[in-house]
Amino acid sequence: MPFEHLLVLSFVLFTLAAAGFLTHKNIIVLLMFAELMLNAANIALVAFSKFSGALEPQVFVLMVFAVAAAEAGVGLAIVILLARSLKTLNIDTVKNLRG
Amino acid sequence: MNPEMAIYAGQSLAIPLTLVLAGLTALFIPIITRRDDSTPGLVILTSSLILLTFFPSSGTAFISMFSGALTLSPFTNYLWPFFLAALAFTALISLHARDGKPGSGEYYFLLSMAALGLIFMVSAGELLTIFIAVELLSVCLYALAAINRSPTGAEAGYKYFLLGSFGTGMLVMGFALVYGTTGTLNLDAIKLALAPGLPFHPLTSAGFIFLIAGFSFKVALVPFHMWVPDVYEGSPTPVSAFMGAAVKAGGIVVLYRLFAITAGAPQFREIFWALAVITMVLGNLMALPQHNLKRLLAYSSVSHAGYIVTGFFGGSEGLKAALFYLVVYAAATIGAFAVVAALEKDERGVMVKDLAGLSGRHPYLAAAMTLFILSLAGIPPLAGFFGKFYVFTAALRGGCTWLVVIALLMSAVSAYYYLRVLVAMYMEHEPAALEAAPSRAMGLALSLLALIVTALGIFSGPLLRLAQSAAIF
Amino acid sequence: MNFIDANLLTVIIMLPLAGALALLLVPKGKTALIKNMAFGLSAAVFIISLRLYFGFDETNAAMQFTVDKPWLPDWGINYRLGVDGISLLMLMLTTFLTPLAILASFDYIQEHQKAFYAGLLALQTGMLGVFAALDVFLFYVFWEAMLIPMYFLIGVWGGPKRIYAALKFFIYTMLGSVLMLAAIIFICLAHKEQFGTYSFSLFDFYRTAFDLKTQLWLFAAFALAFAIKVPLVPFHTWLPDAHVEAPTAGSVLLAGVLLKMGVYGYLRFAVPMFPAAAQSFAPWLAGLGVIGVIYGSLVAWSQPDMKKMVAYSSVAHMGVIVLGISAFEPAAVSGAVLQMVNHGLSTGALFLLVGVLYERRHTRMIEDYGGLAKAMPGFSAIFMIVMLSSVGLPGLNGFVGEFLILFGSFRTYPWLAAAAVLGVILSAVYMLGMYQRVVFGPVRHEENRHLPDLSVREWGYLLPLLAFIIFIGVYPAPFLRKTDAAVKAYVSAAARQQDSAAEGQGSAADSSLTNKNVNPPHSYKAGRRAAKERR
Amino acid sequence: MNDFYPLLKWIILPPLAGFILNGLLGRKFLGEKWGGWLGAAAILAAFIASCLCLSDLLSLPVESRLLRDTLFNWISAGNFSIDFALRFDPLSAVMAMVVTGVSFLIHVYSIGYMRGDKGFNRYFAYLNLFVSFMLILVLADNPILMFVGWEGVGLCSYLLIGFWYEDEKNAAAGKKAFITNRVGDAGFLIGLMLMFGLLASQGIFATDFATLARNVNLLDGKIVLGFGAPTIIGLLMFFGATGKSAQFPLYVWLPDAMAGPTPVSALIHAATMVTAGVYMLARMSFLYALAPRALEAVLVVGCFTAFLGAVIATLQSDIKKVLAYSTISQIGYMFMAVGAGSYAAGVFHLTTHAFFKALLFLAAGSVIHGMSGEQDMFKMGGLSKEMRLTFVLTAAGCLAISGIPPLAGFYSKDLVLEHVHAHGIPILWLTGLATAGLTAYYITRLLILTFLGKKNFATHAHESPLIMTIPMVVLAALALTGGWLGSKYLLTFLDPAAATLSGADPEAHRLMLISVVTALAGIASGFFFTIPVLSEALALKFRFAREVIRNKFYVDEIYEFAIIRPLKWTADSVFFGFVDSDMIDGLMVNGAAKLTYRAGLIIRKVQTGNAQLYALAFTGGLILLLYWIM
Repeated sequence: MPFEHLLVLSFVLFTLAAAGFLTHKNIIVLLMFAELMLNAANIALVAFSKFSGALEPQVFVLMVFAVAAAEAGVGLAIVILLARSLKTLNIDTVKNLRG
Repeated sequence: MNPEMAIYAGQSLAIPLTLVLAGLTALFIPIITRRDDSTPGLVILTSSLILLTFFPSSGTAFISMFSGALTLSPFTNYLWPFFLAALAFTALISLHARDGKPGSGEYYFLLSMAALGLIFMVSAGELLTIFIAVELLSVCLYALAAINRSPTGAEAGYKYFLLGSFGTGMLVMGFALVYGTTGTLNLDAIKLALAPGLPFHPLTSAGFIFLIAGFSFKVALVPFHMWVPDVYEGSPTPVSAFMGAAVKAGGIVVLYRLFAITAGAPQFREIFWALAVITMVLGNLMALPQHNLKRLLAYSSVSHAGYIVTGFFGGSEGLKAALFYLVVYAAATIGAFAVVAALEKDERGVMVKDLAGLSGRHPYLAAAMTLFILSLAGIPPLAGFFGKFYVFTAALRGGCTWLVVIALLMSAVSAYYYLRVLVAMYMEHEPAALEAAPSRAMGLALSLLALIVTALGIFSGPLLRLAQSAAIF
Repeated sequence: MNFIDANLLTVIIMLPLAGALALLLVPKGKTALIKNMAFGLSAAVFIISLRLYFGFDETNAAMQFTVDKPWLPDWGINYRLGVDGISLLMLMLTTFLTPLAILASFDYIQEHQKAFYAGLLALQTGMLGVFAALDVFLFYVFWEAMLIPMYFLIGVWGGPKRIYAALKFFIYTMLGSVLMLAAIIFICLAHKEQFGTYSFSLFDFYRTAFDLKTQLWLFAAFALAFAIKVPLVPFHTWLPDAHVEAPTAGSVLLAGVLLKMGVYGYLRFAVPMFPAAAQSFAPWLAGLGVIGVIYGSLVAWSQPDMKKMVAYSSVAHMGVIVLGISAFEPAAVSGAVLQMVNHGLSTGALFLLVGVLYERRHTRMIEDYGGLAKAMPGFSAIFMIVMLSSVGLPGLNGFVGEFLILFGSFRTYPWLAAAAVLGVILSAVYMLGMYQRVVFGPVRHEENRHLPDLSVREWGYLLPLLAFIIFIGVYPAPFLRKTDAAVKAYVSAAARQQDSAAEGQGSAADSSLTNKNVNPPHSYKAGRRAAKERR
Repeated sequence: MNDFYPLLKWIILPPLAGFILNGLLGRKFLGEKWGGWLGAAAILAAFIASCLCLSDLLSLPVESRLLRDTLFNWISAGNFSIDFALRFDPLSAVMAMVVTGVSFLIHVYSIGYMRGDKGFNRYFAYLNLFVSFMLILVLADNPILMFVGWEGVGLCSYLLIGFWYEDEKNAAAGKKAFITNRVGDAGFLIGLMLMFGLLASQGIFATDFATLARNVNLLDGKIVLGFGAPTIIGLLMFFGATGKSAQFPLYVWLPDAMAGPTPVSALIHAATMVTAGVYMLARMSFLYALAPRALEAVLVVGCFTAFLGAVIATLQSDIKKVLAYSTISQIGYMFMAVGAGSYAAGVFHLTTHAFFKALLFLAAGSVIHGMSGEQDMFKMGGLSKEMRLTFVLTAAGCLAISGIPPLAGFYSKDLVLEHVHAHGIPILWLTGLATAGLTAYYITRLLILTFLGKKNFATHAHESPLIMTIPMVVLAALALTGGWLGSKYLLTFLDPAAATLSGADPEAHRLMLISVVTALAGIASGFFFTIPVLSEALALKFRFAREVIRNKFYVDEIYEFAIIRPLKWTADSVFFGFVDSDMIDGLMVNGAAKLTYRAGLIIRKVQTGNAQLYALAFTGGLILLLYWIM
């Protein structure tokens, strides 16, 4: 697979993930789209790594994995807290702070 | 590396390590002692105070460590103490505030880890370090925002988290693109790779845009600011103070590095120009009709981000001014949030009209708040004015006349909402809605901050000289 | 004494502030001590300032009693102070009016007395600083800082609409001055470009040369800030609100001193810095001034509220003064400077008199009075003299200033000066009308029948004003002499014309304000020639 | 000539001291007993000082009759240097004598007239102040100092008209006088400004009269607004004079000014202040010499005013109002003289008028005093029996003003008419003549209604005390002899060169005869038309004309509706209501503020609280930036 194709895949995936983030309503789903965005970016990193042969991007990818995991951990905790206190996970209903 | 340098490097490295240790201590003490007291807070406070004494008065050395992942420089020598001081003040306020839940070790742990993230972020020499630091910071803040487990806290936390991870996605994409087109993660190398005078590769540009957007999000530049009011309002007040003062500073530093790297391309200057303008205009406009004091301060912090970005255009003078600004702005912001913390009953904070008659009941509290507010509004002889003056002077030197004119006009507009706070405190005499019993810790924090805000106004020279020595890249 | 003499200006400026801080330490309950301390302090400042007045060398056009200590050396910002004849009179006016204003507040202010007097003293420091600063940055700091105490004076101790008035005052003034700040920074940077060093020294600013277009912009930025402060029509609407709502002392200092800062700004900053731009703006300024005279007088005529009427009359009077300073004619400028003092005295006295009534009846409406001459003959007599001074009756101070302004500016702007004469006449219409309805006629309200006449304290703060109102009217020469050299320097600085812009740095350096050799006075012909060249 | 003549200031200082003493100490220390005499004594001192000055002046040769004294440098700034300098030449000598002399008599009279008034000391303080300002006006050596006196007497007039301030009407009359005068003063000031401005452009900065006279020809040939500069300056200054001297169109304040105490009317509004305009024109004669067209205007306005005043006087019922309009009319004569080029004749008439009009006013005051405040002539009548002395004195005054030889009025009025005739515009002379007839008529009417005929009141009138009648007697003596003395000495003293002109007109005797006949006709008609049956019939027949004249041609109303109301309306509704409140404050200031605030309100709506929207904004911003960069 040529390097450009990988890059395009990454961009397409990124865009789709972002679009999904912007359109879906369930907070858990949004969280997953956010992870998907990270992964799309990871693909780009990998693509560049493949192109240049350097290893740094791959390290970066690993770091992103780790970070994503930590983020998801904290994030899920917050979402659970939210679900417990507000009894909903629909993003349109959680808007007490505004204006 | 000569021995002196080695000692310096060792000392410097000891700081983050000590911070980690202090954080862990704070985390575990309540578990071990099973006591619900203010020990963790005091641990963080004392350790950050001790660390503050570590800094040599003039750190002029440039030391690159871990193959460029971390860089020690006069720059970090200026900002690290700043973050530590911010941490200390936040801890001090938290000791008073009920949000701080004296026993909650994890609160102070998270706080110190966030500070650690900031410390790494400003000393990063590589994109990767920046990324890790940002995530360390962000993850801690997500948790801090929701640490009270209250509905508003949860909402603030989820919003921050959701948007933050969205932003993280953007950031990683930006990192990927910048790396892919320049072939390096090292910031200095990236600057070298971008041949001056030549237009950027489109993907490079796109990568920087992603990065700028991502850090604009952290700094709260319009239109990436929208999480700020909600999160500041919903988070525990000391956390809001920390976010407003320290986190913003970290973001600004990274944003400045991005600015410096891309400065060769006129479009990027235009982008920063436009971001600064709309941030100042919209931030101030939206602050005008706010009634919730925390929210008002949140919008005010948005607009201040705009002022600081204005300073970018002044070259190293601008950086110096921005560094100065960060300190005085942080002092006033932490102070103002501290007053809120002293008065508030729940984490939604205090309405402006609740302040009515405060001057009668708590004259010192009101006086301190007056100083913070006037400093934020940029009225001489308080420090805020000098911050603005230096920043705008630098920007004018950079040739951004219109930017400065807009900034000045907007700061006059901002006087309206700042003054409304004073109006409520001094000129309205409705019966008291809020009773406060500021603790000794709070009193100490407020008096120190008030002193800083006043003294840095009339005697801005020393700090400015420090900032000058720091403003070298 | 040695210390005082060595740091005369600093002592005069900073003593009130130190006093304000000391006041804050006095226990709240000791109101008598607070009052006496505040009055004593301000009186001491006045007495010390007399040393300034009598030590001033009137033959010398250069700045005197100068202080120059580094403050923020990185930017060339120094603590530079000094006085010439113009600022001397303004300083004296300030130190003279403040104790009177404090004295007038003894009964008027019943709440938060400590804060009130501390605020007044802090305000005094701000005002004095504005007049003595020779560093443009320092000037700006004083200029803005002074807003804070005034804001509180209006907002805390003011009338029912005080919050609106205080906010309006603050934001309006600030909006005007932020652009001035931009201009100040711009000039400093240009100075750095031309001379290689940062400096905010006023004289370095004079030296800095600009092309005409830049000058116009910079002048506009300064002129706007000062026009709001003066205030020139149409930037005046904050004034009536602020005056009506402010407590008596606030109104006195606002009208007596703060408004002068606008004119002073033109004299000290806007015009000498940008002579060419000033020359092209001057007719507009003069025109706005004259519009202000007629407009202010007419609007004052339709005010039912005494304070508001006096406020609009200030608009009219300040219009005359602006006409005077924009004529660039020594007599007119001298008259304007003197008239600034006169207006401070007479309008200050008017506000004090309205305050006297307000303390008795708690209303400022003209309708609520009438026939006061019977119950309050002393008050009526003083009111009459002050009113006539405001109207510009010869023999009292108002006339001398107005006469010099009108006759002097007639040589430059015949039509405008003639129109201003009409405005001056209108002042009789509203002032006499007001006086008649308040003091003459039958007693319309029973409660006015037995109002007590002036108390000793009230005589105490009105008589000094009265003495100067008459003294300046009969023998203005000492005051005019004090300003003479400074005025000539101003006129010749304004006459620098485009020289500075055209010839650049070298020749502009011999700005007459820095030199002791003053150019011969700007003559009528030269003004005409300049006008022709402009065309 | 004597440039350092220190005695001069002693003419002004005594009244000033009197003012200060009476004003500050009066009520407490002097009281009625000393206050009045102190005031009178001050004026007497001034009178004596002027006599001494006069004798010194007379001892000088004719060509250099001038005494000067500079007290101090008053205003000095830029090119302006104005001294507080006094000047005593024949013109000011005559004025000073008249002012101090008549004032002294009236002060003495006032001691009786004002007896028992609560404001007794205040009255004398004001009166003394007036005299000192009047003397400053008269003795000033430059127009600016003259203006000080000019405005100062206006102030005193304001204070004295509104002396009984408790009546709103009196206070309003005072205000009207002051403001009307100020309107005139605007003209005066602008005229001065123009003159000084033009002279300064020629390098003349001194302002004293001598310098002005020497350099006034520099103005010749200068064109301002299509007129010669002297003409327009002259007109402007004359406008000022119409205010002070109650000439058309600014005469309206004088009738109202009768609200003041009657001695005040006699002093200020008949003998001295109102004639200041004439004096000023005479003082500035060097200017008017270059401005024949301005003089023409003076002549026409004076003539018109004289006639108008006389016509209105014929139908007034208030005794003081008759005298007020008579004063307006008589001052018209003085301006006619000046306009015809004979300043000496103008000042001559000024002098005689001061005598007889002061006499008439004091007599009227005596009547009012005797009638306990009644001023309506139709409520008097038959007073000749009860107030015999007053009647005789009034009759003397009436004859004097009517121009019956050899009384004072005859000499001066006849001289004026002679000059007008010599000037060569018949219609003006005829109008002057008609005015003379009317004058005789209305003054006779006054005399008859007040003193003769049926008694129209119930109470008892009483003759005034000696302290009031003696001054009147002195004035009457002056009114009887002043004309003759004046024509013999005064004219040559004032104007040595023109002294020969009098009687040079071959028609002089004929003219004299005509005017005497006219006066007699006027007196006869006065007797005729006051026959009740006849007057009622006439009143019915010419009802409309009568109403118009009785209402003074509605001039006050015209001013009210044409000037004051529109101006007030503009001030209230347009300037304050619309421009200030709505446009500037409402629309521009608060409008901008509100707009900003509204903008904030609208923009904050974007902040809906929906995190997804925030992400959308983030994305939108990002896309915009990307678009910008690409």
